[in-house]
Amino acid sequence: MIHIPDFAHATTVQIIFCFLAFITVATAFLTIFSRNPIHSAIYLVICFFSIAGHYLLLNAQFLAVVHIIVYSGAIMILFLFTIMLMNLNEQRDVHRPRITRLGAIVSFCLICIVLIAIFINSKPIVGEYDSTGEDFQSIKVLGKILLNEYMVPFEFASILLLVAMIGTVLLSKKEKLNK
Amino acid sequence: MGNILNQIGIENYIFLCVVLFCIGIFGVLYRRNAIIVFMSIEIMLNAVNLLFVAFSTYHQDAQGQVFVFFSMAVAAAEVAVGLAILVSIFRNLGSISIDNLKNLKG
Amino acid sequence: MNVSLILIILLIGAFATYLVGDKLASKVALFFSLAALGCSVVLTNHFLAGESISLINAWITQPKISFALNADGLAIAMLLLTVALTPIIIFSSFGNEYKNAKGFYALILFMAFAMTGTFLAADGLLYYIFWELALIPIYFIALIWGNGDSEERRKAVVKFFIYTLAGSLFMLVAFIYLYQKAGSFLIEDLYKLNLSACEQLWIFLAFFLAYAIKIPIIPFHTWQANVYQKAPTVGTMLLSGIMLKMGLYSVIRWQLPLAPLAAKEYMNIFIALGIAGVIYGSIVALRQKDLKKLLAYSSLAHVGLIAAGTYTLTIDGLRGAVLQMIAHGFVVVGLFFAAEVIFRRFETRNISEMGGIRIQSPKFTSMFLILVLASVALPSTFNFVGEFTVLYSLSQINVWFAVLGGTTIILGAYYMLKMFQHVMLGDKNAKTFADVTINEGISLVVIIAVLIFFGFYPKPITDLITPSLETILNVINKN
Amino acid sequence: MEMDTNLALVLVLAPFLGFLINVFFGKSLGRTVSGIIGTAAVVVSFLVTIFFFNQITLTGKAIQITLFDWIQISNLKINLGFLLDQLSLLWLLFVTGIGSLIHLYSISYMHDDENMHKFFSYLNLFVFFMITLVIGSNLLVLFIGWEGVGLCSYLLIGFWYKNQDYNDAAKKAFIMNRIGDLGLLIGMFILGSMFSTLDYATLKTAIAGAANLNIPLLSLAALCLFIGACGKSAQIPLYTWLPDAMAGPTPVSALIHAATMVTAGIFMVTRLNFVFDLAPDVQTIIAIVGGITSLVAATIGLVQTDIKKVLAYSTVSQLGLMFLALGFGAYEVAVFHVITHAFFKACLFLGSGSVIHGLHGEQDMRKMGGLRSAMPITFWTMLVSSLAISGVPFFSGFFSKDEILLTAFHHNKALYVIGSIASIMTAFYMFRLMFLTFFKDFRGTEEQKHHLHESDGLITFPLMILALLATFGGVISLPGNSWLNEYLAPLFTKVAGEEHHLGTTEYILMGVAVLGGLLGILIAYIKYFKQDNVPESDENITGLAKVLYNKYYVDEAYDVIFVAPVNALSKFFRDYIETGLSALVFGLGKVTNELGFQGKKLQSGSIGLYLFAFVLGLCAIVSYIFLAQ
Repeated sequence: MIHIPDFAHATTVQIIFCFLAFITVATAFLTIFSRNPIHSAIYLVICFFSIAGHYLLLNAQFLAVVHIIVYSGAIMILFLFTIMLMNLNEQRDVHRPRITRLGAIVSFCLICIVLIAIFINSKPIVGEYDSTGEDFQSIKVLGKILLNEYMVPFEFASILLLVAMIGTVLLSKKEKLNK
Repeated sequence: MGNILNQIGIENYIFLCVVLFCIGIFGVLYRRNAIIVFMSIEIMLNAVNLLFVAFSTYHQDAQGQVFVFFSMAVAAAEVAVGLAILVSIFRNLGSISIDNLKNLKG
Repeated sequence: MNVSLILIILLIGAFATYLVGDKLASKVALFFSLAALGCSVVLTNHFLAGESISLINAWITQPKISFALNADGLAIAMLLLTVALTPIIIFSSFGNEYKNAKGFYALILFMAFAMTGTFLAADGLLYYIFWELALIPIYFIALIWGNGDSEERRKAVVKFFIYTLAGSLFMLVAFIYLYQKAGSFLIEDLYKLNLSACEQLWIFLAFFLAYAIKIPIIPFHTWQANVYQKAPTVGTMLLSGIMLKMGLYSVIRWQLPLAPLAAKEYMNIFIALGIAGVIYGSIVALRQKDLKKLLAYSSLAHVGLIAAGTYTLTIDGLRGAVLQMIAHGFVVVGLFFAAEVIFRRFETRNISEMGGIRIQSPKFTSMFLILVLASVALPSTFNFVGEFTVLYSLSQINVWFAVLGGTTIILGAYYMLKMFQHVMLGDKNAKTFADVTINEGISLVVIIAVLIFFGFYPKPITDLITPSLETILNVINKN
Repeated sequence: MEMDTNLALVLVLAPFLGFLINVFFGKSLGRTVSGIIGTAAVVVSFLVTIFFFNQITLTGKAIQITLFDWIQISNLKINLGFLLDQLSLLWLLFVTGIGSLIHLYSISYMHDDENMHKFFSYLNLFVFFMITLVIGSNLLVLFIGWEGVGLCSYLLIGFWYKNQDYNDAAKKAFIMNRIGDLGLLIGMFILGSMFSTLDYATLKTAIAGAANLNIPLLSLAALCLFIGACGKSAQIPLYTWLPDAMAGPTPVSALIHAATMVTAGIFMVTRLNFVFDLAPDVQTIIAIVGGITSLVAATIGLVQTDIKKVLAYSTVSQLGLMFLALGFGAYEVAVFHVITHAFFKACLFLGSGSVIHGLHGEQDMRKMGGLRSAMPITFWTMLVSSLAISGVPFFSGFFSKDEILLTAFHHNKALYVIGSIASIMTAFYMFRLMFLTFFKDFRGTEEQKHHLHESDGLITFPLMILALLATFGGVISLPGNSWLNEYLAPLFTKVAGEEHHLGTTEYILMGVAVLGGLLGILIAYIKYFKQDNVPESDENITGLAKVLYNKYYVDEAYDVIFVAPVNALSKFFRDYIETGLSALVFGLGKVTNELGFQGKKLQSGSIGLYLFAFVLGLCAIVSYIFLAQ
């Protein structure tokens, strides 16, 4: 039931998927294991790009683009700025005690096993992947759905962003006000 | 146009996302640097997003993508506020190790 | 006219007592308690004439809680016990000076109010509220006006409070469960429930915990002796005379009819527990140095027998238990008061420091002796009627229960007479014992008169309680 | 009927009235007046009893009086009622009769006591309860009296309450009695549940009419009742209180511990003869207990030096003989001996009281002697009574004791031998008492000798009356022509005793008994008159005599076996179990406290830890939801 890719007869798509998946997981790990936060951030960017690749693979162009802009562009820049602002480097990061690390690894394995076990246990009925042939994820369609069905949440999202911005500004400024 | 999942299989996406999610959890537990913890959270969010998109394709339905869109908005807001908090913590404590954040004590 | 009148009188009395100030407080409290007594007697007459003096008012609709007061013979008997003892208790405290007397007497009346409510309540939650309400005044009475080292006292009283409260919470859980089943807290609705044996067992145990601590049945009695010792005598009288009876009364009114199957199934165990209390209490009482503690353990022995009587589930057992409750209420109040009379003169509760009272005050000695004899259930005192009936009912279950329970006759005589000998008899000691005052005499004589009158003629009380006990037995035996 | 009720109430309540008057006004009335009131109250009862007695000898019909319902129990209703039949009237006659005499005696005897009015009030109360005991129409009314006389006994033994030893004796008497009372109660419970009544009359008809009697249960009831009787009538193993009870004033010993209260057990057994008749095993036990008690008490009596203790053990011994008779179903014989015993034992006690009075409180026979000339009336009356108790022919004791031994001979030879030995011993120690007290020279102090005098008329008059009765009391039941047997016949289901034909065997046995009695007297004469022996002082007593003198160490044994363990248990409970339970409750609180304290540490504020907990919790929940099924 676990679909093991048959590399000998792998299609191009499958190869691409495997490649992207490998990059995603590897960079995610590297993000966590890098001593230097800057490196972590760089690896994370690569990770995000690979995820964007997945999106493209799934033919979700709009999301892929948005993802790159928001994550790789905005969020990662924020991260990098913060890191630089704090002047963090390897020396400042003290490793956690061994027991904590061991615990982290154990719980990582545990949750992995649990989640995968659930998935295997659930015996999913994966039939034929039907394709209606309809266009459901082009920018045009998404735009219609977003501005019709999801009008209100959409507006709320914008309010959320606004509030987040004000909050961020306030939080960052508070120190100065106190001085 | 055939469904791309015919070639990859939804299970593989599920596995990938589970692994990614677990890596995120691992990072949260493993590191004490708050910034890295944040990054781990982003990884987890992305794992979920990816799964949404995969299932969106599976169902041939745009809803999942819409949800991902919102979740990105929330993630952006979260990161902005979170980093701002980190910055102010750093200014007060001179460190962003989460071990120093013990004010939650009852 | 209905029984809520008595509650109102007592409550108003409590407030009035508090408002009139320290000087008049005791007199006002006595007045209101006597008013309540008079009112109760009038109401009892109405009841005996066939009028209904019960009351059912909707109170809270969601969840369905009613303000229901049910006055059947049993409740009226307990009501009369409460309102008869309250003035005696208040009157007996006239010889003492209390700081902040207005609060003290107001609390006594408030406690009488809560206890009366407990006896009358016919709605589970209302009953529970009154039940817990009764705990508050005694807590303060014992804590503020008690004797001995204040830190130890605080410890004992807080232990008592938490202990009884913790027990009661299980009862609340049981009530909530019953409410889920019946959709009402009204006692009639609860009686109609048909619960499975397993449910009944749990409910029985939940109630048992609450009552076993209150009564107390061993091994839940550890609060008792300490609190009796530390509380002011008035508090001890309220506790031992009336409040213990709340637990015993509740066994009859709530526990047995609500969980009859469990009661029948485990009858022997609970009777055995009661009887174990009799023997244990008597034996521990033998070697007590403190007069009040000795009386506390004797009380433990007596209520053990009463509890055993109630768990026999026979009409004799229940009737004997109720008679014994009333008799014990009077006699124990009398004995504690006698201990207080001695304390007023000797300033000690230590038995070994007493003695030689008989030479100085033969009158007091006679009264004390009568109380002692009533306590050991000499025939022709009220206690004998109750004890005989209870022991008879026990013998119907198993003769050995009667034999073991009957050891109270021997052991009771042993520790009470030993105590009497060392407290009263012997040659004059250094301390002077002034003769009893008229006030003290009146309290004691009233109690003795009640004990002896009903010892020969318990028929009025028997006739009053029997029909309602039969009704309860019918509920118990409905399955 | 109305008249009867009123008179019966007078009979019961006259002593009670006397009690009330003496309690409330005794002090202000003065000693003599309070004594007279007390005596008059009992005399009134006595007169009423004579009236009823006449009535019943004429009509032969028992009078049943019901006053009101008393205790209501599901299957039995208990009235407060009286039953005046042959047995109760007979008992009342000597209770009130001897009671009156002893009251009269006490006026003089107690005259110097500051609490005389109290003494009389207690005596009156005792008579009241004794009458209630006898007159009650059911077992529970009997029980009122039963416990009531126990109470009065307690009060009177401890009359001189300043002495804690006396109080101990009083307490002991009460508690020992209560052990018996528990037996009686249990017996009542069994009878009540078997026959749904405790009323004598209905009980009798119920037992007679019962088809399938549960004999083992009935036997158990009888045994329990007998335990009750043991307590009150001082039988083994509950007899030890009676000798100690001599701590009370002498009239009390005479009234309560010789003539009336201790016979209550015999009264009860006789009253319930229809129950005991159906339980032959229990009857055997009664006979054996009675026989052994009579022997054991007699042996102890042999060496006692306290004049009242001798009489006390003699009482226990005589009561044992009565139970011996009861055990053989010879109720009328036992009743006969109760009556004669009441006469001569009351006389003996009062006589000893007179001696003690004359010696200003001296009770040790070793310090008496030669009182014959100083106290002639006391001497003669006591001599007559001693002859009666020793079974010298034609005194009252001869007839009654002889009948008991005859009955025993017919049923059980071993018990006959035991009874006979006890009788010989009785004769010996009684005359030992007489010789030591009244003959030879006075052994007391000079001062006492100087004050020696005969007691006044109020003391000697009752003595003389009782001596007369002790001499001629036997006429009520002469062998072969027994008025008593006929009088009591309606009470018994069996043919009143097997009329012993006075054959050769009987005459031989009679002769043996007489010879035995004379032998006892002779030994006493040789030992204490001829050889002039005086019992050794306490520390010189050795060997068997020491064991006897210390009453077989029964008291000590009881202390070790019962009292000490109970006290130790009490101490153990108080010091360990109580504190343990208390600690348990506190422990619960402490555990809660500690849990909270430890739990507080978990809330360290460390986010890392929280996250761990979060992840593990997530694992647990997810796996519970998805994997548990």
